[in-house]
Amino acid sequence: MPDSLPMARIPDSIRQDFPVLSRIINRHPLAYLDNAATTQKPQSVIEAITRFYETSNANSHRGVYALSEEASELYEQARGRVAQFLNAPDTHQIIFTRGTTEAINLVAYSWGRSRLQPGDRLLLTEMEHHSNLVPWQLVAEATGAELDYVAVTAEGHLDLDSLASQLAKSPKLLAVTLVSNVLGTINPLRKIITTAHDHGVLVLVDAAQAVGRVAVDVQELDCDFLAFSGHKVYGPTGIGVLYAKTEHLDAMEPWQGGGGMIAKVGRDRSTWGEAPAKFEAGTPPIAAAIGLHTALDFVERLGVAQIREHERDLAELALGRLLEEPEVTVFGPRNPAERTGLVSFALAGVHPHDVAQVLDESGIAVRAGHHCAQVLHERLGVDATVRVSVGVYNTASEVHRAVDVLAEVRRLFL
Amino acid sequence: MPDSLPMARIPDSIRQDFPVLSRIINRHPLAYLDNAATTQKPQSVIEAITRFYETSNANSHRGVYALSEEASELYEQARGRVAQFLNAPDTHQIIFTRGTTEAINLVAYSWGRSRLQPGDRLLLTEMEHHSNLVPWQLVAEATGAELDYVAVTAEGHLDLDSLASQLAKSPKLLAVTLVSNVLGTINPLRKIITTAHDHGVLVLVDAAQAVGRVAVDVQELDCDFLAFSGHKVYGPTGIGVLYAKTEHLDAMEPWQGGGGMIAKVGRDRSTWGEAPAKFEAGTPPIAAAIGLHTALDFVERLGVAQIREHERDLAELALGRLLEEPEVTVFGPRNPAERTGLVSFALAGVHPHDVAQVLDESGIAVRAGHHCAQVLHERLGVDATVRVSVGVYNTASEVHRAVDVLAEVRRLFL
Amino acid sequence: MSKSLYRDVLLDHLRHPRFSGKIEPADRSASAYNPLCGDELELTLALEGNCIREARTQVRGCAVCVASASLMGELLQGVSLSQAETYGALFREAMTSGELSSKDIFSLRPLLEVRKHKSRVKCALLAWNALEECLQNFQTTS
Amino acid sequence: MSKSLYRDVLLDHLRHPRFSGKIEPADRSASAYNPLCGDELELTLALEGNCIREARTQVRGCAVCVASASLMGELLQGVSLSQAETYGALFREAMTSGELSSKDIFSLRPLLEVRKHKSRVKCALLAWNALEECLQNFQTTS
Ligand SMILES: Cc1ncc(COP(=O)(O)O)c(C=O)c1O
Ligand SMILES: Cc1ncc(COP(=O)(O)O)c(C=O)c1O
Repeated sequence: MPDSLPMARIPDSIRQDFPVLSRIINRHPLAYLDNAATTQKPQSVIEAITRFYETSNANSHRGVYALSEEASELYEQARGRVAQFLNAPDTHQIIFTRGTTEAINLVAYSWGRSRLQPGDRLLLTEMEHHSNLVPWQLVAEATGAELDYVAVTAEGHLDLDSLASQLAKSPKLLAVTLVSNVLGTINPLRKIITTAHDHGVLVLVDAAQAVGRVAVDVQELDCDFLAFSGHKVYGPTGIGVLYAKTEHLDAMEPWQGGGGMIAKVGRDRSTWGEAPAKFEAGTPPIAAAIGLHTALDFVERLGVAQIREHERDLAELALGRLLEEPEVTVFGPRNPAERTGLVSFALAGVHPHDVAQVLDESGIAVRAGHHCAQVLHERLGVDATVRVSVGVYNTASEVHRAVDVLAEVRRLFL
Repeated sequence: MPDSLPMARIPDSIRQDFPVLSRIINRHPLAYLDNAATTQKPQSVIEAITRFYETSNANSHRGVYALSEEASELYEQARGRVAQFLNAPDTHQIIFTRGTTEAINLVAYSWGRSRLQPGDRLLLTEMEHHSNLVPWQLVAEATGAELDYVAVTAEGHLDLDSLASQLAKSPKLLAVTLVSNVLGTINPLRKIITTAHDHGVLVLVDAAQAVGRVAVDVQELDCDFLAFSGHKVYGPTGIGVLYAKTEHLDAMEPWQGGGGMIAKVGRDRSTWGEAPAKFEAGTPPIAAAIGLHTALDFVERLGVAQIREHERDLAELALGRLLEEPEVTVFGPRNPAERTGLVSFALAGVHPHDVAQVLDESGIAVRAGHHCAQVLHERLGVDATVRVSVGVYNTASEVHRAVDVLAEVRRLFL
Repeated sequence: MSKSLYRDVLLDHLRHPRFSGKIEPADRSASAYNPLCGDELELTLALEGNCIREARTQVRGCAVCVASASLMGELLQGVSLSQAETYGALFREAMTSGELSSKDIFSLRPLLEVRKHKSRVKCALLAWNALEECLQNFQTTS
Repeated sequence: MSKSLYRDVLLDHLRHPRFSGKIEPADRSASAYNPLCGDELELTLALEGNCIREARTQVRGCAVCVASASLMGELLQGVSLSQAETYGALFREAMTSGELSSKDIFSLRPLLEVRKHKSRVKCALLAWNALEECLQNFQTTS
């Protein structure tokens, strides 16, 4: 098989934007194939953070002096950039959080605690990441609501019959991932959300694995809530986003209290500002928000459609090669059109951690474990899997290298 | 008055570590005097963040490959550094949060929601920042607990009689700031905490204005909880710390749910990891934690005692000059030994925002407003104040410049 | 020293605010509040048919807020409600674009200086927010 | 190609784990779980007075975990409980310092390689955590 893809959608020169990619790990050039956990950061993002600290650092929102106005402006421009990227109708619908996890917790507390009653149902799916599962367990425990799960089929799709029968129970909310972080499955959310809305069910979308990898348009999806993390889309750690429909934001009580989210504070009670301020208590991660702005610029410059094709091509290559490997079971859809650039597999008789360790000894970084999806792994009948996940800078030869090492793994352990 | 202080505790050359300080604002060199809002970042902190992204970026905690081990190691070393800096008995007592605000909300939810009953009392003080006030209002509203306030004296100290009579009501918790962000008052918390404990009252310390400015030793204080923000101690935005006694951490339920904080996740219920993991759901702000590590190194290299003296000298200078200005009212203790390097004042007949704006036109950055302390401003009988707050890089001449402009302010407005 | 934001016109309005105070009883009234700086303002209107016979503002706030309320006060006396609405829209547009698209609000020109200071734009708009609320109340109740 | 972590000794223990399985009924037993990778392990002891007559581990886990349990099993047969406790302490110390301070646990030397991989240290310690729990139970109940 040739080392490069039929058509180079993204030039290899992109790698020069990412200093970390030139590292040598265990005497091999680093092949970073853990992009579903976090992506590397292009020089432009790192520089945006440095530039902020070197020239405009101040607390946002509250100062009348020039520096603080600059910082506030940069922070709000980042919000505007996110709104535009997601095609949100209004900038005020973008709440900055630490990441996907905090965004979902925000909804679970602010929306969930006041709206759920004993006996109410919440609908999840078997493929949810713990971050879109545990917050709902906590709110269910606190309110007496009950959880149901949409089943996952053997090939790793949402079971639409299961979905239909669960929606018939009239849950208050469906919390569902757009892309599975283990199966790679791209769920047909546009259709699912329409059906859910027909049943009067609100929908929260976990877009952590989707933003920057497949097109995400909140108006087209018509989702009620959507969450993602900056660090998975070439941005910094410590920043994430909650998008929500204005009607929900207006009706929701604040979650965290503190500076910046108030209108007037009295001794016994206070009144709140409007969204997004209402949901952003305390000094925000200003520098990280600015870094996220630059990251979205980076993604848009490459083009989400190009990234999608690049990653799909690499996933197709990985899928094809892994399916030919002895003792290997691959999880998730067989059709590359139905999945993103991540492929999880198991090698019979070898623990995934040992597979990942041997790969690391050849400089190849992949993830092994339950990937924060224990319910899904139980469904798949394995404790853990090995996950290869690509980003814009990965090449066909890196995928080949990873699969080639499996022969060595078998030699060692089997 | 001479332009430099009697003894230069911190050399002026420190300014070269801070690129932003060379900025020209409105044709004047920037005099950054808003350090109580956020401090500037030394080159070493900016570089630590850059270095992380350029060489070691990976998701922490979950990968077996070299890069992820490095990232995890750096993140945990930052935790160890904080523990050491605060003299915490155990590294596990350090929880990373977004900032002071989130740390206090964590306690209000995790400790407060399950422990407070209708009629229980929570004790605050009139000088608390909204971030140590609104979270308690929210938890009081949710549980039926009631809030009391320790009064502040005319000179800006906690009223110890008021404290005694409030403690006699046996509140469950006293939430109190170590240093007021408006008055500059350093509260005698060691004594107050002993008294509170004698009454069986737990104590949460808001150390946002204290860490890096006065000595903070959690074992000496014997506080139950303590919170601070990285961005106020020469570190990055988006990172903060909650310290807590182990017995509390062990007894507290998690607050946010998600990846990283679990032991085992089942469909209906899950079990939790131990502190600190139990309280750190989702991917943490890894780069910011690493930046905080470097910031604490920076502070320790200068020496907290030296910083304290430097800031006290500048505060003394500001205080002395402001007290001589016509139409000026200064708030907070008269004795520089009782306060940190921030001085708030009002100029009769001129709105603080206008004062700050005119100062900005001379390149001087100060803050005007209620400084997220509306209850205190009500107590002081003013809507807003102007606050000058110094950091390690500020000079006597900058303080002189700021006070000198007040003549111009009077000429314009009075 | 020229302090760019505080031009003579603004300072004059600050020192001598026009139409300050409160009409009692008023036909319409609205308050506005800026949580950032604690500025507070009350606008009261006395009407005659569809016209504003008198408009007064009571302000506790900064120079920009006081001057803007005073300038608005001058403009509103005796105009029709729909004219007042137009003024409001024109002023908001001008604060966004930096261009005065109508001579009718030429007197507000000094306020455009505030655009350089994003954090103060809210101060300049506070009186106009109260006006908007008065007019909305009007439309829904009439 | 030399794969540094997986030396011959470890691989041999992985392929042929010593004293694996479960003693039923056991005098003492304890389970350990690693939430990071889902590894699970159960240690069962048969005692004779203050001595371990037999120790067995049942492991679902990675190579490091299996090998460590197997090496521990070899060491524990027939030793006194206090001896077992000492071994545990010595091994933990060695995993921290990188130095084997006693010849008694020389057989555990291959496990020290794991120290280079912080994330795997927990795997090496899992069996020893179960041992610690067994011994604690013992002390409090005896
Ligand atoms: C599908 C999915 N949801 C949620 C998360 C949580 O994101 P974060 O850890 O950035 O909060 C992740 C990644 O960890 C994910 O892959
Ligand atoms: C005394 C005090 N407490 C709490 C805070 C809140 O800190 P942060 O905004 O970093 O959460 C601040 C600063 O804003 C403060 O000065």
